[in-house]
Amino acid sequence: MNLAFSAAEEAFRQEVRAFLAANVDGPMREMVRTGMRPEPAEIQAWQRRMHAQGWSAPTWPREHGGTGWSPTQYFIYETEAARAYAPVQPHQGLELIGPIIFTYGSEAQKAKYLPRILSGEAWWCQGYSEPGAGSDLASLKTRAVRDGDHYVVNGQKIWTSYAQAATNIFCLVRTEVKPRKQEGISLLLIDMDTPGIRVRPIITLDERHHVNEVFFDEVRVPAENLVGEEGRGWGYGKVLLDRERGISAAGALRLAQFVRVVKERAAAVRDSGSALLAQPDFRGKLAQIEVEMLALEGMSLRTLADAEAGVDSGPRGSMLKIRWSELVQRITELWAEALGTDAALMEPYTGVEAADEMPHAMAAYLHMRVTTIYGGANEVQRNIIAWRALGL
Amino acid sequence: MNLAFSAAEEAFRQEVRAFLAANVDGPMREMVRTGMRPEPAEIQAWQRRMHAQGWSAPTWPREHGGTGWSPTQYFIYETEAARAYAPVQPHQGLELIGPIIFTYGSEAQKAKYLPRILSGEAWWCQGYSEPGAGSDLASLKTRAVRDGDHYVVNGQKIWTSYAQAATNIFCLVRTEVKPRKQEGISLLLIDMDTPGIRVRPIITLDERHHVNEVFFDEVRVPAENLVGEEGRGWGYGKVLLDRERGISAAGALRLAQFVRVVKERAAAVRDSGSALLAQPDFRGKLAQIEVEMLALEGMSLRTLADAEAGVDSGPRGSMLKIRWSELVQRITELWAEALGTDAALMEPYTGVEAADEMPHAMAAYLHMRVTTIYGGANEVQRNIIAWRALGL
Amino acid sequence: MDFSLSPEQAMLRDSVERFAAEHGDFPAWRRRVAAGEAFDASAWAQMAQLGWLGIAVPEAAGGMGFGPVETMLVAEGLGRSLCRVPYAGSCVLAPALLAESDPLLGDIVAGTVQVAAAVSEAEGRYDLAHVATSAVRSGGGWVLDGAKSFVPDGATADWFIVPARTAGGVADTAGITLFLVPATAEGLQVQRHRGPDHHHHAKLVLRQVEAAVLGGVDGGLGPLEAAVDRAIVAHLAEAMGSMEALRDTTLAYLKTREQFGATLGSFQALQHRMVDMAIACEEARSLLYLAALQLDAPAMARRRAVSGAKARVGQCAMFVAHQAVQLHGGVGTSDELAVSHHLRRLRVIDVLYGDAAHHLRCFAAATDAMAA
Amino acid sequence: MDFSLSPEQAMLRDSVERFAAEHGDFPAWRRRVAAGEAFDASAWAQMAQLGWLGIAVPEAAGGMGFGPVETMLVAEGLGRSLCRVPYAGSCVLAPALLAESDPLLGDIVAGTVQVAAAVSEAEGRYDLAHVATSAVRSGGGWVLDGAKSFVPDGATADWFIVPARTAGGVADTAGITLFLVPATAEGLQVQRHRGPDHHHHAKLVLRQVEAAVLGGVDGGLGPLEAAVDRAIVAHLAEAMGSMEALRDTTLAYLKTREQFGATLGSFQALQHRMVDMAIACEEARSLLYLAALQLDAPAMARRRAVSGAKARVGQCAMFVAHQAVQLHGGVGTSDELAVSHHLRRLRVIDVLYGDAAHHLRCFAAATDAMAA
Repeated sequence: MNLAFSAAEEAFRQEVRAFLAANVDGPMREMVRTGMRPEPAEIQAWQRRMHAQGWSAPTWPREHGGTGWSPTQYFIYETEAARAYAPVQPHQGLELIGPIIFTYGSEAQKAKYLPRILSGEAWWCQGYSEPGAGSDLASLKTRAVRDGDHYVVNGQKIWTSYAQAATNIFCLVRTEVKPRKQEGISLLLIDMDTPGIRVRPIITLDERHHVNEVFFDEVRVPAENLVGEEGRGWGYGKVLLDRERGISAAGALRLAQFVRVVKERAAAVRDSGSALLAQPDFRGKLAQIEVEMLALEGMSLRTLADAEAGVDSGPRGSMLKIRWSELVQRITELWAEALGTDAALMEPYTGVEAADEMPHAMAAYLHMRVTTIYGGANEVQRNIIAWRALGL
Repeated sequence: MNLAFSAAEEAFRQEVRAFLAANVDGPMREMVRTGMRPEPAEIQAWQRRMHAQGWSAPTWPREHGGTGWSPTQYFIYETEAARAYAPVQPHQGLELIGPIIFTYGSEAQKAKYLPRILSGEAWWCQGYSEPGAGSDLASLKTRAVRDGDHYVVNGQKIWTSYAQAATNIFCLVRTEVKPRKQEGISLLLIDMDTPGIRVRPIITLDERHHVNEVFFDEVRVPAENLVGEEGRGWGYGKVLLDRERGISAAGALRLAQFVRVVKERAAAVRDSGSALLAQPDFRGKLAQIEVEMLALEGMSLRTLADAEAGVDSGPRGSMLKIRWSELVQRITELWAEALGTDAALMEPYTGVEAADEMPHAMAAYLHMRVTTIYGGANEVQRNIIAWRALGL
Repeated sequence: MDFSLSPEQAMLRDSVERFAAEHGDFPAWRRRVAAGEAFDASAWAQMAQLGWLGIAVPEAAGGMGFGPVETMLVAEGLGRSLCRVPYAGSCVLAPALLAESDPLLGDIVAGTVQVAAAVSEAEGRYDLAHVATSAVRSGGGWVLDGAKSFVPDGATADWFIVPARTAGGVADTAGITLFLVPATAEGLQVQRHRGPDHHHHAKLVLRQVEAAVLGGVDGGLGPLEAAVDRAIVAHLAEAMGSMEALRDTTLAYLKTREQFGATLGSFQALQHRMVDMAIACEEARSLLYLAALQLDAPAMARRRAVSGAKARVGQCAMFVAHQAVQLHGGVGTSDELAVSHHLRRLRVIDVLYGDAAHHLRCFAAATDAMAA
Repeated sequence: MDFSLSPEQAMLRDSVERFAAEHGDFPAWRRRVAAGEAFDASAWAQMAQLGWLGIAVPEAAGGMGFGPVETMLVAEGLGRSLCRVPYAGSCVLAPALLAESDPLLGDIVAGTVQVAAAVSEAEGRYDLAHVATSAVRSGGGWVLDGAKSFVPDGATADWFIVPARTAGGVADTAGITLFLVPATAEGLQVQRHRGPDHHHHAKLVLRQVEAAVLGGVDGGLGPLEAAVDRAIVAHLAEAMGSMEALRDTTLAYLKTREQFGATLGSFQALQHRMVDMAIACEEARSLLYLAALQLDAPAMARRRAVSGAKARVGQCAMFVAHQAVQLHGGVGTSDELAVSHHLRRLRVIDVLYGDAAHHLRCFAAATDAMAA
């Protein structure tokens, strides 16, 4: 047992640090630092830089154009990226559909889709959730009917992140009605410019437009866009499960940036003439969050080490998701609390501009409410742990 | 709407205050103040004083020997009793079986049992819980079989408070096996000196002997000791439900005494040379509990006012039980926290005596773990609210 | 001890319920917000017609001369229907400070004038006694210099109540004087902002602003605290209405929404969460009553009841709002349901006149002072 | 970065598991306690035989010369089986302070001598630097006067490590010297107590007690803090074993115990509680590893890791213990099941060398110091 990195790993860290110092420009840094989530165009711009560096896909194997990094290298990259306020990479293409394509897709699909994911040219969105389904994903109703060498898709998806900017969507659709609802589901890759697709924005708590409803009205999709076998789409998501653990483990590291911004703010905010950060009860609340983050970091490190050793880390992926989401909510709540009434000034419309962080703390706090809902609501995660890990 | 008391109520308060000042003696006051729970003999001694004053049964109607106080008078009495560190009265006789006897019992039962409950001569214990049943009370297995003018009882009860000191026990027993488990249950009044009863002590977390197992081996109980009708015993408990609300409401008031003792301790305990109570984070934790107690007090007042007005207060009885038990646990945890390592000195065996409060804080903290379990575990209370009040 | 409503109060409550049902039409609410309307003007006009803007105004000044209970009943309805009006500031706080003879009262009752309170400064955070804004005698009047950090509903105010220092050090409790400043005053900069609650708030910068004294010179803090406490209770009543709307909406959703072949409400973990929301509402209502009924009690008792309520109702409200969103799932985060807007309004109320941390400290100080 | 055990460590773990299974016989444990046995003497003797009492003792002094990981493995087994032995104090804390040449080390390894640390005073609560006990030179030696408020497992100790002030003010970090005092010393009063954990602890009163210096004069605080941190990590490992025993016992109980016609484990609210207990164990284990692996790091990094772990593992442990009792229901409060005794031991560990509130402050201070 030890927490040390090898000399090669330390050298790699220096390489990453140098790259980030040279490539994370000021405006991008400020955007990430203040908790603004970059727009797709900005993330794509970042992906082009990563691509130019040969780092388009830190979690992919080399044979598909990935870096082939070890989990520890990936951990080092993410630690440094968080420290440098680098933006995230296009998640949906790189982490959600890319690995399914290179695992289950045809050679033609690999050749057609993977390079554009790596380069950042393609922006994918995910057509899984439906209005009536919620966390019960498998009860989806969007139908795809085979008609010659096409599927004709009709139905509706919801909570589709950045569909408004997407070039492609991967969709779970029902190709056959079976008694077991997980059967008869197929996975289709659909160009967003196919006629019959309509995107309707949903504005969320944080007043931003990042999710959508996507309507499919007689959308004709070439049959060659079916991934794997018809009716077996539900199972293809499993390939993501193992990967996900390592990824959510690394994601936990990004929490540290919120602590930094809360501390900066609370040191500047005055309460009865002295710094808010100097108040024992405020510092205590922050310390409580920090120590729980340390535990999360430890859980992440163990998960990465397990991944490195090829050991199953059991339910720790779900546990990380639960704890990460609870903590990101608490730290952004504390950020908004630190700003006090300034956090309640969402949009200035006369007089001078609001201070930089004003709307961001409130928007971050409001936005983070969704983290205990998405990606399998925390209640569902607890069900999963109870069933799978505890045998209840 | 107002929080004022009438002149008559204020006069009553003075009367109560004078009685308590004259009757709560020093040793008793110290015992209650330091969180020691008095033993049955001490509670019985107190009940004799209350009886001499004509206040044996503050919650009973006059016709059965009670005071006939209004809920507000009862509230005033309890407030003053908490302030004066008066002990509680014998709960099981006065609040649990007495009202069942005067509601459903025969005239002979009333004449035989009620006077001795009022005077404090009788000490009752409750034979409801069984080892295999837990919160699922109705699945009890203790059998009573009619044999001439007796019932023959065989079985086992558990968690029987102060059975070792009791003169009588009221027992739910199964007189018939029915498909619906709540049917076929009867309520028997049994003298504890009946042959075939054996009491086995259970020592609990706080190292005290207040609960027991009670074994019944061919115990012959006169048939005249059956309350009401055979097989209908389950329903008789309902008479307690409405009463219980007012009682748990008043019980909430006794919490204040723990706050007082925590403050006294924390003012005396030094941390790095200054008083623990002066530390913002300790004071903050205490204030958080105090403000939640204020809410509980408000809930109690509203419940008493409802009782006074004859209005149903819905699920507030269960809510009071949940919140009271959660708070009594937190306040006794904080008491033990204030004492620090001194709380970990349970029993001195050489050298000088431990300070008065030492074992009491730890014992109180440990004892209070049971409050979220007994009287219907809090999980069961939440089920009840969900079903009955929310219609879920 | 009595928590029941008088027949007149019960009538008012029924009337408020009808008002809330009428103005609670949520699509219409969204259209007004989208159109940039700074407050719900038609609701405001109707409240004026009903006499509600004068509920806390003495009869001699054209109001109804009612007390905290009636104010609470109206504010609950505003919360339930998410009504965006400057009720607590203009109709509760300001009348508590204005002299009965002040002609402004008539305009407030008529709804033609809005008065907002500019009581906080950046350096003092939520401490009302922390007043650095200075007032200096000039000729027959006074001239103010300084800045105020947050004025609830200040964007549409015609007048501001501005505490300024006329004696003593920056955090002294004595030496604070209240002033009335018209929004059009020379040297006054009103920085207008929209809040997450779609109320329109403001910050003020005052440079050599001439102003008239409100009340006595140097002794303004006591009356200000009493007036702010009345506004706090009105906001807590608003929060109460909002919380109960969330509780009821969420319960209805759990009963109808199906997942995994059963209604959400059949899952025990969600049942218990819903129970905890219901308990939080009970706690909050109990504290609201205790605070409302002690607004005329001695200062320390009032402080303890109001600060205790402000701290804990805020905690209960945020719990209910967060869980309402959580139990609704994704749709709870969408701005197309009222759920998300209740959360946003409750989050703003939570910091108005001091957040839970601040009021917990005030509550502890008052508790200790009363025990001493 | 590696969290796996070496083959030797894995062997030790297996050996500890066998030991814990053997000494974890609970009826026998209760009989020893009822008989008033002050510690589990037979387990102690066997640990000596196995060489475990010397795990943290250098090979040159007759020990095994192992590090924090091996110490942790042994302590976990002690926690799992509720073994009442003075391991952390005598075999971890003391050897970290004793010179390699000190003959006491041999006795410690043999289990014939117990050394306890008397590091806290009533006025200082958990602050190791708060030392009022004085040491004055007298002839060739030193004489101590003062009192120590809590000595874990002190009732059976043969020697005490006693910090005393040789220079500076009462809370100064410099001017503290460590002394070795035999339990039989003239002027030493050992007040013995049984704790809720059935360990036998002590308080000390020292009146003109002659004592020998341990280490250097005036510079004792640094070594003491480092040694206490090692003891803390051993206690956290013990807590870890105890927590996992509770987790496993409770899970088994939920799977078998029936109520309302179904196993307890079929109720979703209880399932989720059980999941939270499992998560608490994962959190605690992660922090335990981070602390154990940083015991040799620079002081501030060590402080942050150890204090962070002490605070949070304590919280997790109390959550697990409370919920284990709650989910067992009435029987969880009875002294006839190990559940209640695990709770009692965990509650004592939670205050050993500082409670969560204290260590949260230390953690914050170390965090700020490292960022500065």
